Amino acid sequence: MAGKKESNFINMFTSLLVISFVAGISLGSVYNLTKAPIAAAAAKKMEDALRLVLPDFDSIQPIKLKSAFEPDSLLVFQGFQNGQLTGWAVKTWSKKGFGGEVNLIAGFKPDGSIKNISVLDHKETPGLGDKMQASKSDWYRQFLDKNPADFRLKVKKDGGDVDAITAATISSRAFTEAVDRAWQTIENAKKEGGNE
Amino acid sequence: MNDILLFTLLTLCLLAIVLAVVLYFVAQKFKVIEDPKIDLVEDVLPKANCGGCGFPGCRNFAEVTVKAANENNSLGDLNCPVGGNEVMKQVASILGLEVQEKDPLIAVVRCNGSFAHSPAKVRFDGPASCAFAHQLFAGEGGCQYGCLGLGDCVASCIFDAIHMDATTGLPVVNDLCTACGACVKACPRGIIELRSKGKKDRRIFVSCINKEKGGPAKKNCEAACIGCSKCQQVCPHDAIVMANNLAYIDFVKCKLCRKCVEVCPTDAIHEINFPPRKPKLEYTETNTQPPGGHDRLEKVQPVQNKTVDIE
Amino acid sequence: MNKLVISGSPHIHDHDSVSKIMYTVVLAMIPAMLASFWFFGFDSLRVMLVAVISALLMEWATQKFLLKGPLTINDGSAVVSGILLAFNLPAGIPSWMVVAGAFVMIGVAKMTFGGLGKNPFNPALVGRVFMLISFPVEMTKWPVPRPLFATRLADAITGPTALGLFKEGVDAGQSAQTMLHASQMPTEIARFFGEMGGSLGEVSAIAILLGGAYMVYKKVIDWQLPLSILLTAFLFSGLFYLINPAVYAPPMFHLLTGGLILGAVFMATDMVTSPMTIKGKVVFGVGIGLLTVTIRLWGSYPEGISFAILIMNAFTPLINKAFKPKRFGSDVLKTAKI
Amino acid sequence: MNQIQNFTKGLLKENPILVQVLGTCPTLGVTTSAFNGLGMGLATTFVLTMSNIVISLVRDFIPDKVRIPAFIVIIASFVTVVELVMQGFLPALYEQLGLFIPLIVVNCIVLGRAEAFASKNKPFSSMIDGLGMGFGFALALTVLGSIREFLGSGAVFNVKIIPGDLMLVFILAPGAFIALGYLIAITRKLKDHI
Amino acid sequence: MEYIIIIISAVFVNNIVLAQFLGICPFIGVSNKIPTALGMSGAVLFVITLATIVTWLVQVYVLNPLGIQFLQTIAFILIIAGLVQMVEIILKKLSPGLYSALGVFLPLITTNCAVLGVAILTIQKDFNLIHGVVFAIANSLGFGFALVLFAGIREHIEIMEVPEGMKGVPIALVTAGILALAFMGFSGLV
Amino acid sequence: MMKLATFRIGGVHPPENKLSANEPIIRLPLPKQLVIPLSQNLGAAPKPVVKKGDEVKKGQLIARGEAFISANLHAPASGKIAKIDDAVDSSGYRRMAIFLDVTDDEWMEGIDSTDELIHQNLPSSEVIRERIKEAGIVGMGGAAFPTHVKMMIPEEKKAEVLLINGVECEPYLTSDHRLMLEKTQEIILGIRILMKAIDVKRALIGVENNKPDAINRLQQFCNADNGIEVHALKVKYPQGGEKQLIKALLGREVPSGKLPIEVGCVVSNVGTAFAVYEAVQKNRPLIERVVTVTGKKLTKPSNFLVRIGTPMSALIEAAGGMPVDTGKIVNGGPMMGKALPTTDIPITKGSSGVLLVDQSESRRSTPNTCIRCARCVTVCPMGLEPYLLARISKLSLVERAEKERIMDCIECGSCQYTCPSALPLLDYIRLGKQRTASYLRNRK
Ligand SMILES: Cc1cc2nc3c(=O)[nH]c(=O)nc-3n(C[C@H](O)[C@H](O)[C@H](O)COP(=O)(O)O)c2cc1C
Ligand SMILES: Cc1cc2nc3c(=O)[nH]c(=O)nc-3n(C[C@H](O)[C@H](O)[C@H](O)COP(=O)(O)O)c2cc1C
Ligand SMILES: Cc1cc2nc3c(=O)[nH]c(=O)nc-3n(C[C@H](O)[C@H](O)[C@H](O)COP(=O)(O)O)c2cc1C
Ligand SMILES: Cc1cc2nc3c(=O)[nH]c(=O)nc-3n(C[C@H](O)[C@H](O)[C@H](O)CO)c2cc1C
Ligand code: SF4
Ligand code: SF4
Ligand code: SF4
Ligand code: SF4
Ligand code: FES
Repeated sequence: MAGKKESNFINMFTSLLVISFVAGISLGSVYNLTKAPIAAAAAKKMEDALRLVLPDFDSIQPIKLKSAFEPDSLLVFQGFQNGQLTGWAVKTWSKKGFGGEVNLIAGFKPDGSIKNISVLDHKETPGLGDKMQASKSDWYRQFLDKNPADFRLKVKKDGGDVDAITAATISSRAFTEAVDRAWQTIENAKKEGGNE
Repeated sequence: MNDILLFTLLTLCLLAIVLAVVLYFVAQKFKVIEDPKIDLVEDVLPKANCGGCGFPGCRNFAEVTVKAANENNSLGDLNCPVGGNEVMKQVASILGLEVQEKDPLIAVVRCNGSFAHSPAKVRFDGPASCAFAHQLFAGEGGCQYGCLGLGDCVASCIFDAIHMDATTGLPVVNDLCTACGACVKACPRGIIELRSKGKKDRRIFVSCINKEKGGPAKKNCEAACIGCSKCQQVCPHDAIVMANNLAYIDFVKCKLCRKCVEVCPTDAIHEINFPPRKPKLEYTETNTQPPGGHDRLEKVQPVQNKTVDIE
Repeated sequence: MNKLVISGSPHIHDHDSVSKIMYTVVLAMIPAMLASFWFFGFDSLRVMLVAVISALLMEWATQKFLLKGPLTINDGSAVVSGILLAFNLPAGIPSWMVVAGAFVMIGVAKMTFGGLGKNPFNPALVGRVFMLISFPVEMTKWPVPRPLFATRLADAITGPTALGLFKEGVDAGQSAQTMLHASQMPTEIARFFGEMGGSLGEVSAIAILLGGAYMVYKKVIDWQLPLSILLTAFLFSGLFYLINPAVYAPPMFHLLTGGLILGAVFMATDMVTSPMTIKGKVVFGVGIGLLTVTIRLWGSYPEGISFAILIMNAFTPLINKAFKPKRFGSDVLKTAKI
Repeated sequence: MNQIQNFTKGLLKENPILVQVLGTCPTLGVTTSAFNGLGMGLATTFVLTMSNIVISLVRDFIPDKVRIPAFIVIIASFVTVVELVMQGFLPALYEQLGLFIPLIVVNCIVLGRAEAFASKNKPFSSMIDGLGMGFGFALALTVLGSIREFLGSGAVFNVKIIPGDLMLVFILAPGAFIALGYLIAITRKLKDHI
Repeated sequence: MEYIIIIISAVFVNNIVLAQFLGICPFIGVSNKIPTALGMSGAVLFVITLATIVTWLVQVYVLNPLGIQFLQTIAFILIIAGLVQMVEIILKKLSPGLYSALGVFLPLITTNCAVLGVAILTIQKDFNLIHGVVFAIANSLGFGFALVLFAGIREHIEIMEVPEGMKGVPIALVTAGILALAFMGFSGLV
Repeated sequence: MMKLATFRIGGVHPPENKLSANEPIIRLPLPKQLVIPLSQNLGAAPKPVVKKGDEVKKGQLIARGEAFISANLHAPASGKIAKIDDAVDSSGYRRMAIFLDVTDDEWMEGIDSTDELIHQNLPSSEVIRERIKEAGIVGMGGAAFPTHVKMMIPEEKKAEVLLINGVECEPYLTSDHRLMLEKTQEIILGIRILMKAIDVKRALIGVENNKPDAINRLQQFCNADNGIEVHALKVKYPQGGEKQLIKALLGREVPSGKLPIEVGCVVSNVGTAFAVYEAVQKNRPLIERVVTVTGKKLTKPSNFLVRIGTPMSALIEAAGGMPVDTGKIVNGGPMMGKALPTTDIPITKGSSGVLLVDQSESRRSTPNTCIRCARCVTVCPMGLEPYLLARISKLSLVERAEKERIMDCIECGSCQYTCPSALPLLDYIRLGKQRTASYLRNRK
């Protein structure tokens, strides 16, 4: 290692500077190159989630609706196909999960029936409450195409129509409550003609 | 140039500058904390961390050697027994010094109180620890100098160079021995000695340290040195000294002529790695097996294994 | 004459042995075993047998093939662990899961550390928590107890444990009072004798206390440890009951439900994993009591004693360091007594 | 040095995880499935190899005292590249690996190899070393991921082998520690036998 | 109350070592003796808190306004590396006592994921500065708690005879696994 | 009855097995040859003042203790010195001994050979100490510490109480018990001499409650005697340990590493008191002692008055001969005694008993592993953690051992006696003590 530089101030300073300079240039460039794909990927993710729960759409309009149970509001995406409303996707929640909060997106058709539900995050027990996730079990399918107007959104134990997950009534209750919150919110908004 | 690129550059360079300034401070404040030679020396050491050199570990030994070289310009008697001359030469050359050659040493077990030679008179019931047994009593065979056979030396050797022979109940040293001296320290009876390896690995030594008079010594062990001085008389090189009813062969003076071996009435003198002398002795020699050992072994009925395993 | 033996003093021994201690514990568990047989029938026998046999098998196999040391399966410790694991399981648990749990219990929690006496954590509880997290569905299905001679239904009906029922109800917004008197809730007396949903060994408080008394009498355990757990749990849960009886259950409910008594009497007292001195044991017990109630009241699991004991097991070395026995000569009284 | 040996030493003899026990956090954090393990392993391999090459190229121009910061800048740059690329093109994996991608920068193996090897050796050797170590890392991660995935959910690389779940604990934190513990013990045994 | 929740969460429920897998190397490496574990915990507490403050400021006042969040990794690690060095100098000057207690651990900390991890998590969780500091302290406490507990167990294990094949790292990992198993009992507390 | 006093922490209660409690002390006939080991006391061995061929009279000085801690030796009988050579001692090691061929049993001149009690004329404390020293008296409680050294109270300390150890807590042993019954008055006189020697006004005799006859008898004579009290103590081993005895009688704790004088106490055995009486009032040196010979299979467990130097085989013969299945011979009691390799070993000043253990009991059970049951901790009278001490001794961690107070261990054996895993705890602790002691010496 003949050419090893001595550790004097100038050497230290310049070598670090040069390295940072080169690193800066390369990173900046890489960033510029990947900026578009990253943005696209993020957009796609949101769209994918909505695609899952909403009927076909070509444009999305986010609105805030006053929650049916609380003074807060919920984020709702309205899907339009050729300017025609095709459904709502409601970002909803429940705090009654076994492990705490459960967040999900519930999609409704214009007639108020459920299109699909996608769990965003939860802290339920793996193997029990996490069966609410589409990737873990088909339990959520019992909600599809049901209209909460005649499908009572309560677990059977509480006098509703929902079959609870085996040994996870609490999680099922939370899930059901979140969906109910979304549905009631939409229904209220429908009645009041919306409050954007 | 777009903004992002510019900001990236600026931020990174700024950070780099700050860092350079900070580090410059460090560099200034704490110039050369340690002698780089320490690392170099440590690199050539065997890293067994056995403590054979008398210091807690190889790193520590490296520090000591560097210090010695800087202060006294000599390594004195600092020695890494494990690495041997080879390593010490390298260390010396790193430090720019000469090192005098040391005779290679090896551990030697100076007791021949095997099950056969010194049959157990009592039975020990306790932890397999020579140190404890030594504190408690004279030993199963009755010889208060002899090997207790519980293997403290074996446990102390990190080089796997010493093991118990199940048939004799005595430890045997093999070629892996690096003369680190751990077993010497571990043996509560002081039976193990570091001796010159000898030419062609041949060595002759009195395999007994019993200081009792002939009678009592022989009472407990057939192979004891009884202090009869015959070997001293026959030695042409004055290599044998008698003290406390015990013969000792000085390995510096000993020329390996083997005369003493023949005259010893109890076969207490051992020769190792010599070619068989007479066709009469047809066995090959092992480290601690005395001439005639096998014959005797057959006469005596086998004794139970001495070691008591605890835990 | 035969050879004299030389050994250090003392030359006599009180002839108690590890296996005697362990079989004393087995004896002490018999009332609880009978109770579980009474309430859960042959399923309880199946679970206990499978647990004990697989525990012994695992211990034998690891000692024979991995540790290559002496075989000590007859010292009884694996039997104790096996039965205690079974005591912590619901009666309907599939046998293969019991085998897996027992293997983890002995293989991971015990033999990995070198076997009896060296494990820092209670093996049966490691096995139990492992199963609880691995097989949550099966581990939370509690067969409804039916005394042996009552008319038996064709297939087992499952129901929640008293604690689970309570927690679920309160979480769902019911008041504590309603839940305590809900139809499914076992009565106080039932809770004491064990006619309620739960794991094999935990249901009958009286049977466990009987065993505990026997162990105290036999000097296998110190009474201070279980008592400190129960007392702490009683006081701590009682405090919250006083603050808000609408949300929190009364202390007696906490004492008699779940595995609190089982844990306090048989599992926290495992000498291998609990502190050595009485003072240390009391600290250990208070810790378990606090943690148990904390987990029950605010955690996600309805039952907390297993976790509480395991967590305190982790504290045991520190407790042992902090609470040394009182050294002789440490309090020097200058005044004469007589 | 023999380049083949240089490459293979990372696989078992000096395996960064199983023998040297470096970089334990990503090892435990991401190996919930074989696929995640492999992804993380390859990302690390990339950073390791590239930074080894670059450091080996510039090693003579860097004064000793700023060696570490300079190395960190280089390594961090490559980590950022991986981050950006993954975010753009493999968003799903990026989400799974999460925090552990930026943490590659503090992974002791990367800096360790830079210090111990690249700063003393030629670029080609350094590249081979980086590849070897990286593959060793990836191998260990994949094996651990497979074990945990199989024991946890009865699948390997998302292919179900046993219907239903097995022992969920292996997907969770405790299982990670325990599985790695035994894997290291087994590796030691294997190493002694080879 | 918020702070208490952050602390309980970081120390017990989402313990940085046992649940989040950060800082495992020192957790395994310097947990042989209780005093060492205490020293390391102290050093980590100091560095994590300081690093979180500085990185938060840099993120909020430099990276965010300039739109160069992608430089987070490189900027943070440089800051941490520089900071650790600086702390070392300052400590040596101002408080040699503290330095000899904590200083030896400082070099270990640069390559400890916990520091960078907590800094990044603070940003990801959108904490304000005060929350960030509490979060950092809580996590270091969680680290120290786990480390000291673990050191106690390991001192105990050291005295007992562990099977040859499991000695050292394997037994430490299995123990950590069981500890993590026990800590799962805290889930749901917050 | 009131609750009996005892020490506070630890202790065990092994079966008492006092087989020879009702056997009166018998004088054993003199053997042909006596072998008198030089080293019979704690401290340095005395130097012989006779040589081979010398004729000596019973009671004549044959070796003088020159070092500070050392004790004189006297001829136990009249005869001729056969040789001064090494002889196997109780550990099997060969040590120097004086071999005496016995010719007759005549006391040397100037020694009072009558049995008459002498109450009066207590000399001054200096003279008492000098006589004790001349007589070669060592502690008869087992440790054989030279008594005159014990009587020299350091100047800055003040002795307040003399404690007389009549506890005899070792199972099987009855020599002190018999001595208290048969030589009560002599003992009381000896106590008064000792009180004068160390200038105290109070003496307490501690006797365990399993010897009610001895307590009664002592009390008879104490009533008149001011300042001497007899206290019955609860039966608990190791009550006889001096620190435990002080705790039991006075509630004082001797600080770690300190001597009893630290709390104003001096402890002596009843046998010592008897020997002191004989030395001071009758001018008799210490040449004989009471030895219990016992064992479950022995035909006649007995208490013998034995001359120092008599081989143990003679005692065993007199007690009915060695049972065939004897597996272990113990010099002393079963808790603290030493196992012997042969019976050709002479009785010394410190031998209090010979115990023959039959084969079935002589081997220890196979040790298991420690299950941390804490029984050893509970029974340790010194408040130590034997399981830990044994482990760290095995690992040679001397510094840790010192911190855990290994040097406080009194080697009572309670821990090993009670360990359900049958671990050789005390064996390891002894090893650790030895290593720690040498480490401490080197550090100084
Ligand atoms: C380890 C464990 C995990 C649990 N996890 C959940 C869960 O994720 N979701 C849930 O609703 N209940 C969970 N529970 C609660 C019980 O299963 C509870 O008895 C159940 O919710 C009510 O029983 P049921 O659903 O059969 O009516 C869990 C219980 C335990 C012991
Ligand atoms: C070096 C040494 C000095 C002693 N000095 C005194 C002393 O000055 N006063 C005293 O009363 N005892 C002294 N002793 C005796 C002890 O207190 C104790 O009686 C003796 O060691 C035997 O006690 P044991 O049978 O309980 O082991 C001394 C002991 C030793 C080893
Ligand atoms: C564990 C233990 C038990 C002892 N038991 C007795 C006993 O029973 N009787 C006795 O006189 N001395 C006993 N000793 C010795 C005493 O500690 C102490 O040395 C003795 O009483 C002092 O008196 P001495 O110097 O006259 O012998 C015992 C010592 C120890 C360590
Ligand atoms: C009083 C007592 C309680 C015990 N409790 C347990 C227990 O809770 N779990 C267990 O696995 N073993 C228990 N054992 C058995 C034994 O101690 C256990 O297997 C060891 O922890 C294994 O090293 C117990 C033993 C006794 C004597
Ligand atoms: S045999 Fe003795 S001297 Fe030789 S290596 Fe082993 S311990 Fe060292
Ligand atoms: S030579 Fe070895 S086995 Fe023999 S006494 Fe010495 S240490 Fe023990
Ligand atoms: S008595 Fe024995 S088993 Fe119990 S703690 Fe002590 S050493 Fe261990
Ligand atoms: S021998 Fe020592 S450690 Fe054991 S009980 Fe007695 S004093 Fe305590
Ligand atoms: S990888 Fe996380 S601390 Fe080393």
